[in-house]
This record gives sequence, structure tokens and C-alpha cells, in this order.
Amino acid sequence: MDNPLKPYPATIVKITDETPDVKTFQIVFDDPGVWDHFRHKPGQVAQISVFGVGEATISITSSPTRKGLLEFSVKRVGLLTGALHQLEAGSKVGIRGPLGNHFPYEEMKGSDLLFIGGGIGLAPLRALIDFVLDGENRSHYGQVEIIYGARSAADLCFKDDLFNRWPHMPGTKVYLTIDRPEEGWNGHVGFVPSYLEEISPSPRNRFAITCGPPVMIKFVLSALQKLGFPDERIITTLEMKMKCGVGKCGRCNIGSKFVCVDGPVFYLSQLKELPPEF
Amino acid sequence: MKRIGVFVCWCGTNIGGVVDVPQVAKAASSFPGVVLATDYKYMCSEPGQELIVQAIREHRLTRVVVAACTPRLHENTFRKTLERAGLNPYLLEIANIREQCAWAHQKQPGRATEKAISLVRRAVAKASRLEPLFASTIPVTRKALVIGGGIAGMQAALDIADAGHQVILVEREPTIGGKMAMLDKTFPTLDCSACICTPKMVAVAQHPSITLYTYAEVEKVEGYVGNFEVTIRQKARSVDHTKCTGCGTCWEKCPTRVPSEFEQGLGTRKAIYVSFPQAVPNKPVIDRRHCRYFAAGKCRVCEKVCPTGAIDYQQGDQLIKEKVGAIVMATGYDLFEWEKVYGEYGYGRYPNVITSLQFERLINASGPTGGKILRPSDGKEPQSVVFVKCVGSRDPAKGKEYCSRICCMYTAKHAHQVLEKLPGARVYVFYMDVRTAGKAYEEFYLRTLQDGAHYIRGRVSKIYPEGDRLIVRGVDTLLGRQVEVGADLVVLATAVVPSRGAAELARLVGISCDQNDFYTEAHPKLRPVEANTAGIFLAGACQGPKDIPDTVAQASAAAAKVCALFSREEMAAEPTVAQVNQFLCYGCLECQKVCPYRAIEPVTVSENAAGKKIERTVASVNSGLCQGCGACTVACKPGAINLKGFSNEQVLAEVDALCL
Amino acid sequence: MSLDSQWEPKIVGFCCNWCSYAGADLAGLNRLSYSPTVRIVRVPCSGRVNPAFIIRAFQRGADAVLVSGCHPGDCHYVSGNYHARRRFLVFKRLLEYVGFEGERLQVRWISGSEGAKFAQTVDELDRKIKALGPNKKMRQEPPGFSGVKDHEG
Amino acid sequence: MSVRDFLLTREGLHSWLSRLARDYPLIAPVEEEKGVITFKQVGGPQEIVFDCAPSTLPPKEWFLPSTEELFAFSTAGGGITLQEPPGPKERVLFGLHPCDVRALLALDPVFGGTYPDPYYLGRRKATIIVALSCTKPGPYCFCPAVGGDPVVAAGADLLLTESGSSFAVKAMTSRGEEIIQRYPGHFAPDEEGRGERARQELAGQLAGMFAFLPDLRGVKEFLDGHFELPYWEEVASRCLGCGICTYTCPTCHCFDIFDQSWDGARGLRARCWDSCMFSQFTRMAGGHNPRPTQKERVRNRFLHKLKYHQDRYGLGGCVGCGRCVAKCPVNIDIRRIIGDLKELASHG
Amino acid sequence: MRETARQLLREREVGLVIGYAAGSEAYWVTPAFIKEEAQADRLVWNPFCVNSLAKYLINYHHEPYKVAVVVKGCDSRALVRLLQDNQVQREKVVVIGIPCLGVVDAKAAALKIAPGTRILGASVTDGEFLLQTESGTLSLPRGEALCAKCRYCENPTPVLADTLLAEEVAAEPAANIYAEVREVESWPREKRSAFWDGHFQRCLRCYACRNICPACTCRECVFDQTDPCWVAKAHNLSENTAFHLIRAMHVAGRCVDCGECERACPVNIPLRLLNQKVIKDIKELFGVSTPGSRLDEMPALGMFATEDPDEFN
Repeated sequence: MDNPLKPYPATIVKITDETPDVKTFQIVFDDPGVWDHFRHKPGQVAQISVFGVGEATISITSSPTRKGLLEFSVKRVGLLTGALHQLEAGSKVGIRGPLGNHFPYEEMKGSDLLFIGGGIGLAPLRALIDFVLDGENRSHYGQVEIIYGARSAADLCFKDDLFNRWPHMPGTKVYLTIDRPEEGWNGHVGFVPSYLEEISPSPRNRFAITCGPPVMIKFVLSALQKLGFPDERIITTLEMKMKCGVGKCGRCNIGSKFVCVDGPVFYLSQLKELPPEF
Repeated sequence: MKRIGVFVCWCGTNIGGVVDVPQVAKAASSFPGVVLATDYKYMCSEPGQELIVQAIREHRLTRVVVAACTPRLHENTFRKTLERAGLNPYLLEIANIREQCAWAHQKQPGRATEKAISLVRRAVAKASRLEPLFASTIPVTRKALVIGGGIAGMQAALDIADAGHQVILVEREPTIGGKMAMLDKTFPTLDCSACICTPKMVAVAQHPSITLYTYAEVEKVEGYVGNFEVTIRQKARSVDHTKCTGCGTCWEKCPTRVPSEFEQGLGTRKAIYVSFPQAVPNKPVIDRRHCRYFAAGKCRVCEKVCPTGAIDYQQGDQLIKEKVGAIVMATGYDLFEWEKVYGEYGYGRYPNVITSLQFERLINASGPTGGKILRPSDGKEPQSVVFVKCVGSRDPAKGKEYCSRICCMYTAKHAHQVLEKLPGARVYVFYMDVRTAGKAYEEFYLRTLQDGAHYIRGRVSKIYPEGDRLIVRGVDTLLGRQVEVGADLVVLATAVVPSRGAAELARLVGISCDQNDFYTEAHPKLRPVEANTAGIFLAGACQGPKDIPDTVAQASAAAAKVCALFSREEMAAEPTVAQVNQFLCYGCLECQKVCPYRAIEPVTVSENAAGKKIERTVASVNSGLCQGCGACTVACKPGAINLKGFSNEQVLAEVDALCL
Repeated sequence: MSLDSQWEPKIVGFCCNWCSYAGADLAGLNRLSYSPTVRIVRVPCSGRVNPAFIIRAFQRGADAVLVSGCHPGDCHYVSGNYHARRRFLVFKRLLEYVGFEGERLQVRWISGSEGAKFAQTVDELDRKIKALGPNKKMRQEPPGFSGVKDHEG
Repeated sequence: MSVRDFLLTREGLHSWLSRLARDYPLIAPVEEEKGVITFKQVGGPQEIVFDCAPSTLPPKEWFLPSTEELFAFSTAGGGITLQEPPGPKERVLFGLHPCDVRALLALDPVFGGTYPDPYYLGRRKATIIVALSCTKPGPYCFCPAVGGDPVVAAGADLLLTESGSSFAVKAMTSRGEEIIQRYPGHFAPDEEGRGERARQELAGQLAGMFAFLPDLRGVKEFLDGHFELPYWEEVASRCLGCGICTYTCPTCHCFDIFDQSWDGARGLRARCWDSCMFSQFTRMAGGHNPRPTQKERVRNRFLHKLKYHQDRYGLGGCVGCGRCVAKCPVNIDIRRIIGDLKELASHG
Repeated sequence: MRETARQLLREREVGLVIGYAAGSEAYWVTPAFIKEEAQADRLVWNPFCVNSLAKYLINYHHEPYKVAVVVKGCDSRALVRLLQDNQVQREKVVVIGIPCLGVVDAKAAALKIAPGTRILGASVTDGEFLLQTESGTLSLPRGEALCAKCRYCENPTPVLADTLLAEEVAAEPAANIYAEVREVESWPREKRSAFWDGHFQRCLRCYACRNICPACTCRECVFDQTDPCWVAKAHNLSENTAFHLIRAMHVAGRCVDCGECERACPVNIPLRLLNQKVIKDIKELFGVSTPGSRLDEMPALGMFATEDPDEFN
């Protein structure tokens, strides 16, 4: 990146409807050479440009092991995400990144992994889940358990992964829950934090990685602490309004940390050091 | 991106003969969002529309631009086309390249093409900002309120009731009938007014679908078209009408006499009274202001004589709530108070200067003189009667600027009546112009002239007494000289003004008045019987001076409008209405002040602000009342109130596109 | 934009749907010929025209703006044009005060029957603006390398 | 090592500036409007205000323009073309005070680092900085309190110090030396150390002239341990939430990025100054705002100046120029804030 | 004032008193938010109390307690406007009115008063402001030091107050309040254009003029909105002019001529000259008074009269 503010031209090749307000965009760079130095790591984010509208920071939801393309799952919340949702396959966008830090996948080697996600919060986790499950990486990690919930069955993202792929991978378990009972749903009903307490995974040799709506994260963090997970093994990601993504525009700071360059991934131990402005 | 299809119409040679249509289509194909741009000979024709339907399906179009004639012509046509293709009809934008381009720039085909491209660019820009709109429906209470029980109100009530709907008729006087009941004869046919008016009154009273509230006033009107909630104040009559038989003993025995309103002060009535013998209802009320018992605490004569024990001094005002779907305003007129400004006519000090309405009573067989023309001062038959027209009308200096429309004809009628009843009497009419637009009106006027009435063209400058007579001084502008006429009786054709309290009632009901307090119609040409507030209609002189046939016609027209509204249980509301973004609204309610339809009301919303639950006031639009003018959108600083179909975003995008 | 002979004024019109837009239609219907420099945005009422729309037009390169509505007293919406009248009396004076040529904002009452008045108004405006030349106040160039301020520019 | 100190007569200064204005874009303080001194390109020395202390607006505009194009884009023809604007020409920025130079040093690591910002750095590289020692502090200056010195301008290429009828010139960089060599005949070598003496003398005179020097000792340490203070509410209750303090601040660098396009097909991406005082600065598309009230925003700004910048870059975030003090319409005065914090610290 | 504040707080009639406290320089004051009786001694009243405090009331709209606020005549107009716009509830405000003889322009005073000077007392005479300092009495001639907005004051006594802290001051006979506006109007167009272009191009878009303005009470200003984008964020002459013109129209009929925008502007844009133009025209065209001077007179652009002047036939 000789100019960190200038995006790479890219093209949307496929759009998948995940939920009524979430779509996943498969994007390839117009210049295939970009991929070789893009080299993102699970947990990192990128800025997607819709030219004429602006940019939004979106976590990369595809694992770097899936070479040649990037996936972003985008919830429609504002002007830019709204514009993105109106695009069709073949549309041109810009990609700027990879930005920020990543999940400490090296440090996690040899450990069991517990993923706890809610709603669109599964998107950044998915990059790491697939990274861990893909190819020979799998051998470096222990059990993989995924607890995931959404408001309703329709609001579950990545249904193909949840129902058809991950549960069939060796050493992998998927626990699903939805907030309220509904017809045709035979699975668990209830909020993610209480489901987590129900399942009550052992903190031994295990990392917990969580992402979801702020309220969920708050209760998941306290549940994990109750279960005995040490702060150094609880990992979450933060979301702040970002513009430049490279630590200059000044709006995503929490204390003296910039979420865009020092985050979005934080250990709970780090979070506890930060002022409560997120 | 929105998938926009652009369809450019040749309109035969109308457009195609000037504008290079294929070039317009070609240019349009490069506009952002346009996935298809094509042209056809006649877009509005069946095959043209079919072409659009097919294209919408085939190209998965989400917005449609038709470049053709003015949207005022075929917007609805093409909206239906979109609907046929399964697209929301409001996802259409028309570029007017015929009336406003091809036809206007026939001599400059090159520039016309350039302009057409620009107009299509505008339409595309707007189209890409269009959102689907849905007509909402409002339930309609099929019951009408008619305010005013004169001929207008009665006619409207009867027509609506005859169509099978419930009607509530509110009249503030103790009887219905209004001014028409006071009249002697009607021009130009000289029918007996009472003979045609009183049967209507009876018909109203007896109609099973009409609920009559006399001696009652409308106190409050809430709600909106189809769903008004009206509060009516039934003033205390002090007589229990369920017991009263209308035998008349009470008013015979009542010791108090007061000038009669119905007789225009020329006769008297009692403190307990019915306005006139044919009053409907024919049951009395006590005028508490004048009743001895209410004034001095003694008397109770009526109570003593009443055979049914109907007198109830304790009776209080009653508030009645009614739900109605439509309101007809039929509040009629009053006469201009000439006494206050016409000093030269004696400020009302001369008993023999009377108004035309007083003259009607004077000449009426049921009036105070039994139909004899006797002058009020001494009861003598006048030998010389002077009529002065335009007293307060067409007189911006002292009275009203407008023409009262009925005076020319009734003065002719009065002149005729004087000459008929008092053979040998002289009749002078001072006039500015004689206006006789109406069937058989001019003929009637000419007959009066033949009868011997002297018409003098000019204003009267002074009336003064001389002995027991009056001298009327004026100018005969045709002869160019001053004239003085001795008169035993002077009749002033005073201006017609809205009935007392009309303006306050307008505010209460939520309609607007013109500068003279006549109610304003929604459109002077095309919507003459509708008020500017949906669901409120106008009948008769409350909207402007008019004679009986016009009044009756307007009343029936208003009734027809009400019946049209009542023809369905629900009415569709245009979806191009204002809408409030409550987050942005800060509750200044400036929008409410500029809304001509009272469509905006404050509502309270509660929300969380920095962890605290707070309540705030924001504006809210009643889409049933909103007519989509957009005045509120400009009054709103933060752009919190926006107009669907003409939103800020859309107009700005159009401006941007036109300037490219 | 250069001041060569090729230059034609760009005039944005805001016409109320009920009177002035109909008036413009009538002009066409009667085949009255007028300058093609005016391009109309249809609005429900002159009271819908926000001064910000006019400002935007000038920013984007309009040389003049025409706002047209029903004659006072004839507003389809009762009072919209009265509000517009107040607003534009003030706004026009403000524009002149900050250095606009007042002619560049024309407000006119044109009824649905006044096709000729519409055509005449447009031609008159067109003539005036041609005499004045392009508007420079607030004018922006389409965003490119000179769209925003740059000291090195 | 070559001689780095020179002397320049007043006339010499004027003729040198005239030459500079011919050879380079010369940017210097001018009185743009009565009472408003800003850095503008000048045609010659006659336009320059020499004794402003300090200018109304800082010179940061020349490195981080209030609005600047990042690139133009075009999506016409199916693809995307992005084109960056040409870099700046070499120019001379004259008349910066030492605090302004220090402010640039505070900005450098923000725009350098892992993701070097080519726009800022390009301008920085293209700019020859000629600083001017202060001869008199401004009414609200307090640079000594935050570690500044009105006669020291590390980071400038040249430092001029007025001394009687002439100026002592110190070349601080090789680029400074080059520019002196480029204009032979204007500069006389200062072999007797007159310049050094002049600067020391001036420093001595200035020392007592600052009206109010807050005591910063212990304040950062106090803030390290105290994030939540009711005091911030008091400050915030007065604050209007405008951007004056941030826009007049020589070290504030927040910006917003936005696209501008009339037709969606061609346009540009630009950035412009933004302010952490604005409520929508941190408000996210979904409505969540991590700094929801003025209290959090005010605190963030002062902590940024007094702590965060130090934490992150090891440099002070405030250079003591007093511009925000001069311009705040409700008299929120950072000197007082420092004093109040100090007092809070001393009361535990 | 301190006594009034103490009493209001002591008797719990109000939960907060908004007044002035001494500023960091002699010629500045700073808004003070006094919640406890003991704090009331921080309150000051002197000829430097230029700020309008009325708008701060909005921040306390949802508090359960009443708030007392100190207002001068010009500030009382702002208060009236806030009441009219439902931004402040009358029953929740105690208005401490101060009849005022004019306040000092801090920029002018700063030229005369050395930084760090302490003011011990102040008085106002016909011709000068007299300031007692540690080193003696300092005189600021009224002609030089008086705030521009005070040169012609329509309401030296607040139009609305629960208590008045001094004798009422009668308004001077209407002078030519808009002389400066008329001067600009009289210039040739090119000169007017250059004049305003020069000022507008300097605008930093810091929004101090808006944020301090008692007529600007929107929850989210149009200039902060991105959809629709009324005015682009870019700082350039075109956008800046659009900003100032739209703002002028938004406050048209609402601007109470308190002059706070001009005072707040860090780059000396003569904003009052812009807003006064609109006030003057509205007054002349529609026969209304300066906004806020009458509780029963609502913004002129929110109403109309059929007999309004017409130039558009």
C-alpha cells in the first residue's frame, strides 16, 4: 500500500442473501496481482468503497486460506451499507486494507477454541473458524466449538456453514440458539450468554473468542469470567466509526489506542485497561 | 443500483418530428442506473404499454422513466402500466418532452433534442430516488353533519338523507328555515317563499335519517375526513320538548315582550317564544336574557300555565358528541351593519330608513303589519318609496368591495311589490349598475321598469328628515345633476356578509376564510363546493353571496360530494403526503403553523437519551388530511418533515441532473 | 466555462403542478416558441420550493432560476404561494445583498391559462441572462481535480 | 562542518524574501482581514506580518488542507480509474514560530508510521520551513509550560531571530544550508556567535513576559489514573460543541473522508477537517455513539492534548500557542483546565 | 445576583442557576452553572457579560428541576424565541433579568487591558466603562469599547423576566439600527460580491456561529446530514456560501440579533451584517418586530398576509 487511502479496484462476483438485512459479497481484485501482497489475516478488516457514496469498514469474513477472493458480510444500517446492498454482481467497488490487527492464531495453537457469536458478529469469527478448520491448519488446534445465536432462525447468518459444513468437520461442534421460540425451530431457544452458561465449557486450555452486539458481548464476557476463563484468553472485537482506517483521522480512539490499527481484536485484559468509551 | 428503464415516445411526429428520439434513447442508456433505453411510436398505445410491461419483466426493471407528453396527461396511464407489470405504480417518472420540449422548440430541433436529453436525465435522477408508495385507506363514518338550517342546510341534509345516510343538522336559532323563511316572495317568479320553504322544514323534521338540533351550536371539531368527532352544545331551552305539545298557552300568557329577531325588530315576541308560527320545531324556548324569572327571580307564569309541566328552569346546556364522516357548512349570511358606518343615512336614527329584510317582513302577510306596507314611524302608507342599492356593497371605502349579487333582483321585486300594493305610489331606485344575470331575471327587471319604477343611476349622498318625510339626495350620473327625492320610506339594500361568528366557526372547524370571512373553496373553479380541508363542504351564502336557486344548487352539489365520499366504507388517501422523521424533529411545530389542512398535530414520544427515559414532542402528519402541498417541508429547518414523491432528496437530485 | 458564442444559459425552473406547470404545457400546446434554456422541475406548489434547492442550482452551474406558482389567491393548496412570496421576497434580497445579480432569481405567478405569459417570461429571462453572461457566484465545476479548494491549485 | 550561523540585515531579509517569492511559492503570515492573520502565499515581503504572535490560524493548513482531494474516480466505461492529484511543488513556508514548528513535529508521527500518508508527507517534504523566533509572546502564549521555547525551533530548516537591526539566521538542516547557499550575498557568516548570544538574550527577556504559565507537573500522571472526573461535566456544560479549538489548534489532525459526485459515475474522494467536538464525529451508522455527550467529547480532547498524544507518540499534544484560548467563545481555557486538574490532583 | 441565586437555590425553587463567572482574562466571562448555594459567590455581573445564556436551557429541558437563567435584554429575546419554539417550558424557568447599559467588546478591550490584569470592580457612565484594577482605574471610552450590538439597543430591559435586578432602562428612540446594512446595500454589486466572497472563503466551517445561535436548536442540523446532502463538507467558497445563505434563511424570522454568531466567529466574518439584513427586510416587508421581542409574534416566514407586498407578477 503506497497510498493507504487509495483503494484497490475490485469487482463483486457473487452476492448471497444471508438474512433479510445481511448480504455476503464475494469480491475479487481487478488486478489479480493485488492478492499476493494483500495477505490478510483472520480478524482483520477492510474498507469497501462504493464510489460516489463513500467507504465503510467491514470485517473480512473469509479465511485467507480461501485464496483469490474476499468475502464480506454486510448488514444494512446506513447510507453506505444501503448503497452496497443495492449493488449487483459485476458492480465495481474499491477495497482498502487489510487494516487492523488480527486474532492471535499463532498463540492459540495447541488450544481448544470456543467461538461465541451473535447476529452479524459471526462474520469476523468465521474468518478464523475457517482458517483453523482448513487443510493442515486443523492439526494445530484442538476442539472447535461454536455457539451462535440470532433473533430468529431467519436472522442466522452463514446457514450453509452452520448446518451443512461445520458440524461435519472433525472435532467441531455447533450450538445454535434463537431469541424467541418459533414454528419449525426445534433447536435451542434463549439468549447466547445464558446458552453459554448452560453449555458451560471448561476454561482449561481453551480460548474464547466472541463477537456480536454490544449487549451480548457484555454478558458473554461476564459469563466467561464466571466460567473461569482468564482475561488473557478471552478475545473479542470492537467496532467503532472509522474513516481512514490507518490511525490518522482520529475518531476511533479509545484512550490512546486506535481501534483501526491497535484493534479491532482485543484481549479482555486489554479492554480492562481502556476507558469505557466504546 | 436501481435498474431503470427509459422509454422514449415519438408521439408520431409530435415529438419525433422535432426531437431526435433515437439519440435521446441512446444518451439515456449511459445514465447511471439505466439498464434499458428504447423508443416507440406511441408509448401510450396498447402495444406501447405492452412493450413497457415486457421490458419490466425481461430486464427486471425497478424504476421506469417514460419520456413523452406531460405527466398531467398520462401519468396515471403509465402508473397502471407499471402496476400491470407488478411494479409499484409510483416507481414511474415522466419526462415531459412534448409540451415542454418538442412543441415549444419546433424551430430548433437540435436544441430541442439537447433539452430532451437533459429532461430525461432529470427524470432518471428522480427515478433512481423514487420509493414505492402505497395508498393508505381511511375508514369513513357514513354520517354527515350539516351546520346551519337555512335553505342550504336543509337542502343538503335532505339530499344526503334521501341517499340513505344519517344526517345531523345543527341550527343555532330555535327554528330552522333561516332567512328564506322570512321572505315574502321570491324573484323572479314571485312564488310565496313560505309556501316553498316551510314544507322543506317539515320534511327535514320528519325525515327518519335526520337528527335535528336547533338552538344548538357546534362547539368543537376534532378528527379528519371520514372521522370527525363533533361536540355540539345544545343550549338550554328551559322547556322539555319531550313533554311540550306546542300548544302556545305559555307564550300567550308570558308578560314580557321583546323585539322579535324574526320580524327584524319590526314586531315583538315574548320571552318564551317560537320564532314564527310555522317554526320547526314548533315548540318554545325561554330567552333567559329577557325572562322575568331569570332576570328577577319572580314570575313563573309559563310554568303555572303549562298543561304538560314542560317548563324546566333548571335545564342546563348539554354537550352532545357525534361521530361524522363529512361536514357541510351552510351558515348563511347576515346583513352588513350599515348603521355603524353610514352617517349620511342617519346611522339608523330615522325609523323610516329600513333594510330590505325589514321590508320583506313589512310586506309579508304573516308579518307585523299583516302584509300592509306601513311606514314604521307612524304606520302610514308611504306614497313615495326610495330604494338605495349597494349600501355596503361595492363600496371599499365604507363597506365591502364585492357585489352582493342578490340586491338588484330583490330590489326590483320590492319595487314591483310597492307599485302593485300601493297603486299611485312613486318608487325610486338609486343604483350603480343593474345586474340581472339569471334565468328570467332581466325580463323581470324590465317589467318593473314598465310598472313605473324610476331608476336613478347614482349614489345617495345624504338622507335627512324634513318634517315627517325624508329627503334623499343623490346624483343622477346619467343626467349629471344632483337630485333630491322626498320619501316616506327608504329601503336600503344592505350588503350580504357572512353570518355572525362565521370566522370563529371556521377556525373551530379548521377551514379558511377569505378577507371578508366568506369560507374559501378548495379551488375557485374546479372545487367550488369543497373547503380546503378534506371532508368539509360548502353550501350557500357562507361561501359568498348567492340567491336561492344558486344556494340550493350548491347545497345539492355539496350533498353529492358527501354522498360520493360515503359511497365506500373506506377512502383511499393519496400516498404523496408529508412524513415526519421523528429523530430529526425537534418539536418547534412551525410545520403545523403553515399547514393549510390542519394535518399536523404534536405527539409525544418517549425515548432513551443518555440512559434516561425522556418524553418529547414531535410533529405527526395525519395522512388523511394531508394534501401533499409540501409547505411544511420548507418550514422545517432540519428537514425532518419530507414530502413523499417530491422529497428533498429527489428534488436535489433533479436539480443536480438538470445542471449537468 | 468560457464566454464564447457557444454559451447558452442554463436555467432551472420550479413550477407548481397546478398552475405554472400547466401554463408551460399550454405554451407548448399552443406551439408558442420560446427559448429551450429553461428546464423544469415539477413541484406540487411554489410553497414546496426550498431556497436550498435554488442555492444548489447555482452551485451546480445554473445561470438563473425561475420559480413559478399560482397567482396569489389561486393556490391549489390555499396558501402555499403566500408563504413562497414571503420567503422569496426575503431570499431574493439576500442573494442580491451577497452579490448575486437579482435577475438570476425570477419568481413569477403564472396560471394554467397563461401559456403566453410563461413563454414570454422564459424569453425575457433568457434575454436578460444572455446579457449578463454566465453566473460565477457559487458556481462549482464538476468534481474532478479542481472541484475542491487546494492551495497548490 | 560548515558554518551554520549567519547574519542578515533587515534590508537583506526583505530582498531575500523578494527573491524567494520569485523562485518559490512563498507562504507567510498575512493579515487577511482585520485581526485575522493566516498563512497565505505572498508576492513579496511587503505583505508579510512579521510580529504576529501567534497567527490566528496555524500553518497546518499547508500540510493538512482543510479540504483536500485524495483521488478522482471514474466508473465510466465499466471499469474504475482512480487518479491521484499531482504532488505539491517545492515551496517556502516563512514565519512559523517555534511552537508551530513543534506542532509539525507532533503531527509527523501521526501521518508517518506504519501507514505513511503520502499527501501530508509529500507536502512536508516539499516545504522549506523558515521559522522566526518570537520577540514578544502573545497574550495567551504558554509554550514554556509545555516544554516549548520561543527561540528554539528544532524541525525548521532555518531559524531567524531578530536582533536589533538585523536577524540572526541559524541553519538547522542541510536543506537550510542549501537555501542559504542558493542566495549568496544576502547572508554574512556569523563567526562570533552573535546569533547564539542574541537568542539567549531574547530568551532571557521573554522568560518573564508570559502572563500565565500553568504548571503541568503531575497532571498527566493524575490523568493516567483518573479517567472519570465530575470536573469534565462542568467544562462540558459550558462547551458549545463547535470546532474552534480543534480548527485553530496546530496539532489537531482529525479529518473526515467523503465522496463528491454529481452523477455517480465521476467524482472525487476528498478529506476535510473534522472535529472531535462534533456530536456526529463518532456516531455510527446504526446510531450508537461511544462518546454520546459533550462531556465525553470535551474529555477526549483534553486527554488527547495532555495524555493520549504523549502515550502514543511520546510527544506533547499541546504546544502552548494559546490559539484555542484566544478564540473560545465561552472561555474554556486550557491553561485553566491544566490548573484545575493540577488542583484536583493535589487534593487527591 | 448572588443573593437572588442563593435564595433560589436555598428555597429549592430551582435546581440550577445559569449565570456568569469570571473568565481567565479580565475582559472575558465564562458561563457558570451553579447548583449549590455555596457556589453562588462565583457569579459575577460586569460589562464583560456578553454571552447569551438562554440557549443553555435546552440542555436542561428534561431535568425535573427548574432552572434560573440570567438574561440581558437581547438575551431575553432569545429566551422568548425558545419558548415560542417549545424548546423551553416557561414554567420550568426562572428568568433573572438584568437591565443593561451595554456590554464591552472583548476584542477591543483586549487591546487596552494587559493579559493577567485583575478587575476589582466596574461601573458604566454615559461616556465610558470604568474598571478598577490593582494598578488603578482604567477607562474604556464607550465609543471604542462598546459592543457593536449595543450601539443601538432595542431592549435594554429584558422583555421577559421574573425578577429584574436593576432599574429598568428605557430604550433609546429608534436610531438607524441598520445603517451598516444600508451601507452595504448601497455598494455596487461587484463590491458587495467581493466583500462577501472574501469573508465566506475564509470560513472554517467550525459551526461556532450555529452552535452558539439561540435560533439554531435542531437535533441534527442539515449541515450535519449526509442524506440528503444539502451542503457538501468540502470547505470552499461555493459550499461556504451555500452554508451561510442556507443558515441565514433558516434563522430568518428567528434571529434575535444577539450578535453571538459574529462574536464567536474565529475568523471575523461579519455575520451580524448578514443576519441583520434579513431582519431589516422582514421588518420592512411585513411590518413585524425584531424576533423575540414579543411573545405573541411568531416567526414571520411561518405566516403570511394576503396583502403582503408582491413583486412577482
